[in-house]
Amino acid sequence: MIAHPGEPLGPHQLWGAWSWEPGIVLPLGLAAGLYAIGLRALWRAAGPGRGIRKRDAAAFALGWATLALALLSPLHRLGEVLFAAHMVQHELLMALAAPLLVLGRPLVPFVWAVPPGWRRTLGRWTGGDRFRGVWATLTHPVAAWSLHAAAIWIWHVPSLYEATLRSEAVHALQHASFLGTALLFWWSVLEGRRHGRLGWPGAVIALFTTAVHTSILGALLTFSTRPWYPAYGAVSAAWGLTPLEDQQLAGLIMWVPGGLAYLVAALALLASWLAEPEHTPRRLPLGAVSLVLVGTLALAGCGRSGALSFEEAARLTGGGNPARGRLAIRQYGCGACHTVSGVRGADGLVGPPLDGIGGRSYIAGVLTNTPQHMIRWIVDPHGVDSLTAMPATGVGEREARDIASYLYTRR
Amino acid sequence: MSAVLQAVLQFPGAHSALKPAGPQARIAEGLWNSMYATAIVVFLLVMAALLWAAFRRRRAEEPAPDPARERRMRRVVAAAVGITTIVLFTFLVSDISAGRAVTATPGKDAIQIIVTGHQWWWEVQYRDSVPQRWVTTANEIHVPVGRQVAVELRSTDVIHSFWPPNLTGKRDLIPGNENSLWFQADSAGVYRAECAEYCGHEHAKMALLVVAQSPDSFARWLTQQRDTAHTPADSLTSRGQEVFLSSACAMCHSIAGTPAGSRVGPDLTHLAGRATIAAGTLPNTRGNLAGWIVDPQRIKPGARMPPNQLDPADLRALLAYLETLR
Amino acid sequence: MTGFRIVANVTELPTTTFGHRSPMWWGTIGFIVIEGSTLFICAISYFYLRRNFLNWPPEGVFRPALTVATVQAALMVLSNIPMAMVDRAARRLDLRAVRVGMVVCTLLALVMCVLRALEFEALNVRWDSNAYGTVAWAVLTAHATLLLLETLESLVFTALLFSPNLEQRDLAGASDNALYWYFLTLVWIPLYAIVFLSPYVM
Amino acid sequence: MSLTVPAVPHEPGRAPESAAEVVGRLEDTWRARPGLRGWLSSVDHKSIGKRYIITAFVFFLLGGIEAAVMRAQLARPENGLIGPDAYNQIFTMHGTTMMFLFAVPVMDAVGLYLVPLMIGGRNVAFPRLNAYGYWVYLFGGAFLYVMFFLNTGPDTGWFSYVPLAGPEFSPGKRVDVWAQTVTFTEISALVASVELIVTIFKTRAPGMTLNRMPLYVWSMLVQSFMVLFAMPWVASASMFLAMDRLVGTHFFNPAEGGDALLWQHLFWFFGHPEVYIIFVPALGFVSSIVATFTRRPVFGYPAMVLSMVATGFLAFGLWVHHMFVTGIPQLGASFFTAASMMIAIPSGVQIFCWIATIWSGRPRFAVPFLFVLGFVALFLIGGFTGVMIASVPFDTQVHDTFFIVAHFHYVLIGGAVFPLFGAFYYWFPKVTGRMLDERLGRWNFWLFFIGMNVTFFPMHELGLLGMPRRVYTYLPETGWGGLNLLASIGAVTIAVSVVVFLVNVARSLRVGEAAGANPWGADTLEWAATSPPRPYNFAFTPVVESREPMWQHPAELPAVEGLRTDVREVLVTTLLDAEPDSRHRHPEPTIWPLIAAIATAVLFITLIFTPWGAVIGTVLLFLAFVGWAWPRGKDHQEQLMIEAES
Repeated sequence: MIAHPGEPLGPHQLWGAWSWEPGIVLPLGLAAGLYAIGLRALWRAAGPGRGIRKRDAAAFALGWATLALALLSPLHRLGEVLFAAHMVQHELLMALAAPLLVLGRPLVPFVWAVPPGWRRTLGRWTGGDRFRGVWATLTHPVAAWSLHAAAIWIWHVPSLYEATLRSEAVHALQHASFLGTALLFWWSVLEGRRHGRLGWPGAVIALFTTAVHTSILGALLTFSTRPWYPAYGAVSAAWGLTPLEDQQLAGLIMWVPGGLAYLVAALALLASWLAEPEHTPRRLPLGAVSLVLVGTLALAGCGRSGALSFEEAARLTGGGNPARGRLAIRQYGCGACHTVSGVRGADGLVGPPLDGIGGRSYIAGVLTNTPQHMIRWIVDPHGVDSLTAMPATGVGEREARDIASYLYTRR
Repeated sequence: MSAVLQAVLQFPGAHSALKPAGPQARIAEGLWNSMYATAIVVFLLVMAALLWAAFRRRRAEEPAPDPARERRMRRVVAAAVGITTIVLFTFLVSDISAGRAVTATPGKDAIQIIVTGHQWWWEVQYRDSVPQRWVTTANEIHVPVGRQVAVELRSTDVIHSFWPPNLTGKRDLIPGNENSLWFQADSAGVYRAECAEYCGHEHAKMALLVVAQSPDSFARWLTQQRDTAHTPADSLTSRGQEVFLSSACAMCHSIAGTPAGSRVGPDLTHLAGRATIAAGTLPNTRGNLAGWIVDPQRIKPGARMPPNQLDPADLRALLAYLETLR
Repeated sequence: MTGFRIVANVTELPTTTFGHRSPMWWGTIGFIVIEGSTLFICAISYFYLRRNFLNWPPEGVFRPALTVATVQAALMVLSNIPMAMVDRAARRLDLRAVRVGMVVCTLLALVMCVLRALEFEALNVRWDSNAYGTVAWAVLTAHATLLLLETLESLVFTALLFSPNLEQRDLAGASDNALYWYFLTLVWIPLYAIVFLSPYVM
Repeated sequence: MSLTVPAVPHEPGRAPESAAEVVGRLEDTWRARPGLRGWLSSVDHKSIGKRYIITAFVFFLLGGIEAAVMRAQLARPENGLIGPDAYNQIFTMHGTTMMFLFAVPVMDAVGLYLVPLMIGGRNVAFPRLNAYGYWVYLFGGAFLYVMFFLNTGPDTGWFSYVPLAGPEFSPGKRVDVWAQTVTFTEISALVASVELIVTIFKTRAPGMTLNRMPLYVWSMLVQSFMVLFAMPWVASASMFLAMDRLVGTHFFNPAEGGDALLWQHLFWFFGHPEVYIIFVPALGFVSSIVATFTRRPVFGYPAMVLSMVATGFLAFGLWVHHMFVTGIPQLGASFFTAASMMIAIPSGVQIFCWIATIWSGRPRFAVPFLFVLGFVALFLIGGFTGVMIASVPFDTQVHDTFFIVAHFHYVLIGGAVFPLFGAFYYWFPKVTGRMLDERLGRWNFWLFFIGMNVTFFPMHELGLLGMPRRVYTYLPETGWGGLNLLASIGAVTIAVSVVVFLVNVARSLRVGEAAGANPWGADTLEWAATSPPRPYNFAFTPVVESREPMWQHPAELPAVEGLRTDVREVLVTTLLDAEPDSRHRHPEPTIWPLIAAIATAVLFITLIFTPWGAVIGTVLLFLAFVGWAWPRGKDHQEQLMIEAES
């Protein structure tokens, strides 16, 4: 990324000031390409809108466009001369592009974009303990929150911030750490809740506290009586702002629109959670009580509407035991590749997420979705589709029945 | 000065945000009028809806949770929220345009005044490139009509707030933070400004007069204020000056042209020219002045000025002297 | 009058739970939020008051000395290892290991208290010299108060572990104590950076 | 209480317990201790809640008397009833009392009483902490009033702006008293918020998922989170102020690089959410009352929850609009205005949802419902003026004038006290077992409603006519006399209405009609308990299958059995779905919270006079908490378990 070639940008040059840095353009293009290829492969295999929903893809497209806008458009060059513009760029990266990209669930298409052989290697590698340990640590809600907060606050230390204006490499590092920690943060907030780490109350609180501390940093900038980054002072006058006004505007952008982005996200999370229908009185999941009796963890989300109750699932699969199925999913390591709610550690992104599988029309893009097909697929995937990446894991018929019955209870 | 006095004595309206006499106050009043009218309309609509909802006649058997009706209600509520948002947005737009007009920076030829808040009076200073031409007065600002006045606001003790409602909104005087505002009087008159931020005991009695006059009379006033006090011309007033300089008065007050130079209390060089004493509390008459000198704590309990047990003759002389300070 | 129709029995539910299953854990989180906010406010005030000075620290004031504070910060981070062991031991109801671990941690806490006293000296400024000194002392004192309270709490809790009245559910307290310890020691790292390191970069 | 126990035992092989037996054993186990010591040792959320409510109401009356004195002084110009010294103390006491000793505590108090009942629990999550919170609050309030009667009442306003409140301009102990009182009440409010959050998260009845929680419980959850994040700011600020005054630090001293505006930022970062901390629980009252008296669930449950959460969120972004005249950056004005106006949207959502509920329900115009109708009218007015003062050019005119006094009394009295009175009438039967009189209630309502408007509506105009706040007198020539007299007459009307309320309460306690468990036919769980509830609330923990459990099962609630009855035990459930998760021991009554509160009081009060107070108080506090935490080892079952393990 070449941050500062030649003369400072003047107002008349603004619209021509696109930055076509290869260091930015190539990764951006690669990400878009991989996503598109992977999405095509995935949808061809699983059916359009399966695995990755259409709105997930739309979110990714929007997030990608925001990223491109922030990094390629004249905004980037403007950020070199105006702190406020730089702040807009950072807010676009952290509060808009990052959540949209996470909503796009890019890892799934990325994996699907590579050839099946690689995919298996990749699956083995990402399924390994070390990778999973690092990933779990980084996306732990407290860790992700702290990393993001640290990135935001530390980069605003005057000497560090001014270093970004002098050195391209430091500037690139700053953007990378903003975007990277933002992705972790939003992942822990938006995706983490599906994996039982952070329920929506935790997610709402993480968003609230982030809104507060970024607002306060914004307020500190707004109310300061002297510019923190004198390096901006030389040129901001050409844009009709004193250095102090420039800084106040930057602070306000971080404070008000930035803070509102977190508010909107929190409300949206809460709304989607509250929208779960409450029309029919639901019975207390006494199955859960009996499970608690044998000392297992409570089943989050059990009995939510849209999914089958344990009894119904058992009947449908001809006697499968969902509770045993849940244990089997863990034992056989299904979670290394698939995401299954209620199973600890089942947050793999290699294969499609299995929640709500009861509502899908096809299994593996090949079989119609019946319990018998599901069991057959679990026992012998290569017998169904010789090209599939899903390995035969040695699951027996009875266990497959249990697993299927558990999956049908997942919303 | 009797005109001023008269104006002060009839001051209903000399201290009202609803009788604007300057551009900023006019903008604020315009905002108020439009917001007030909107608020009344919305209030009546919502109350009508509430009362109708509560008291409408109901059929004997209405189905309680009817899904179709709930859907209709959802649409109505959403529409009402939408209208609320639009009204708020309109407010915001009008507020922003008003805000721009109000906060525009004063022009280069604006008169510069420094107002310093003290517990509980106002010090006013007109500066000049030549320090000898500086004018210091208290509790009274004179300004020419139709010209911008830029006021620098300072405080040496606690937070005060300068607020002439007919001319402009208020702004705090904060120790350690410099503030400023500007205003312009469009018509001649006397306007009152109260201290609007609670500043201790006598916060209630800390007012200031803004006297807007024609440019000519303002220029005359300013010239006159630059003079030092006249030397007493007769024995009574020179006795008065002696009393002033030898009693506690001189320890806090200054009178230009005499050895009294303390800045603790208001500058008295042109005391007799002011319309009020004790920061807008009393009209500046002989009786009030005498009462104030002898027992300020009865008039303004807690004020920094101590009571003065003066011999009646001395008091008379002092009053006579002070009345010469025009 | 409403009657009851029994639909389930909870006799077999456990009486000792750890982590987010235990109300006490949530209570600890609540107090962490409160105390974390207080520390955050001190840090904010530090930055806010910075604006009133040209130089930071102001002229005539030495920068803080780093040795003791750095040792302290390292000790705080490292102390999480024995504390995590206590946490795990409590969860597997290993009373012996909890006792040993808590004794070690309490001793560490006492050492930290001593180091904290030296840290005040290392600031090289008095609280009543100027606003810089005031706010640096404020950050340090706020954290020191929590450190002192946690030390006392660890002392009491360790003593309790040797009490004949100990009940199984009291072991959950070790886990809550560990949670608070993680907070207290890890939050010191940014505060250390602010009070001791930032005068070198701001 | 009638109990239906299944004929066939739920668990084969275990003898069925007769309901009467269970109740008998619960009565034994949960019985309150006798005598004064028993009273001082209580950890029952209901007895502590009642004490809390009564104490807060006493402070409401004291604050009201102060208001009456101020109105008497301002009734005519240059009135000589009281001088500036007394007036300044009284207006400071009025503000401090109403905000710190009445409004926040009373909302917490009602919550601490009702929330466990509403969620089908037996007590709050930390009963001893609850007792401690109450005692600290009582001591803080009592300390303030003792000092006030010793002529050492604070006199720098409930906001205590520096430098006026600093060591230089307020020597003596008056401001120290204020700062320590604030610290006391912060502690009790923070304790209550942790208490309520954990109670709501972990002790809900099985099946009461978060989206089946009554709206009132939601409101208390939001309020508690707001307290948790807002109160540390004022606690820190008051601590900074105390340090500036007692040990010569320079937080707010401009001469040494301190900053007077720092105080305002810290104070209003708390002070703005504070308003919503008072107002959000009132929204919960209104929702409860509206549902019961229109005989249908509140329309738009998700929208109601979202708007409460949004209000809670936004309240933290608006503090600057209290500082519009301090010379904020001009660039910021439109940002702040936009953010401030935005909070009107969630309020609008709620009002429209209530109107929709009323429209589609079958309203009964009992007194609680009247207070709700009055609330809507008054709150609308307060809301409108709130939107107006979000506009910077207009706010610079009315800031710190009687216009603002009018605005926030409409918001606080209309928005919070009216719902609170509605709540008194609504839940009084539950708390005491007796109904309040409807006829007196109507008098109470109409006198309050009329008095409120006569008092505060003219103040809008007074502000526009230039009358600043916090003035002890004004000159006759200002022309403010007439409107002030009118306002004072209104104040008398309000006082009469409060007397009517007191008469009503006194009369009902003696001869009121017996209420029964569910006199209003309401939908939430507290109405399943007897009136007044027994110390254990419910003989069996109810199971919830919908948002309106009492409407779903009016005769017979599903419930779980199996909690121990020989010791105090409560059921803990999971956070989101409220599935039964564990059984927890409930502490026995104990005197230690009171002792710890006394130690806390010694710490804060002696600190005013000597820095050694910190040492003495900390030692005492330490001893008190050791006594509190030390296990008494009563439960052999539990001890056997640990012996088996080790």
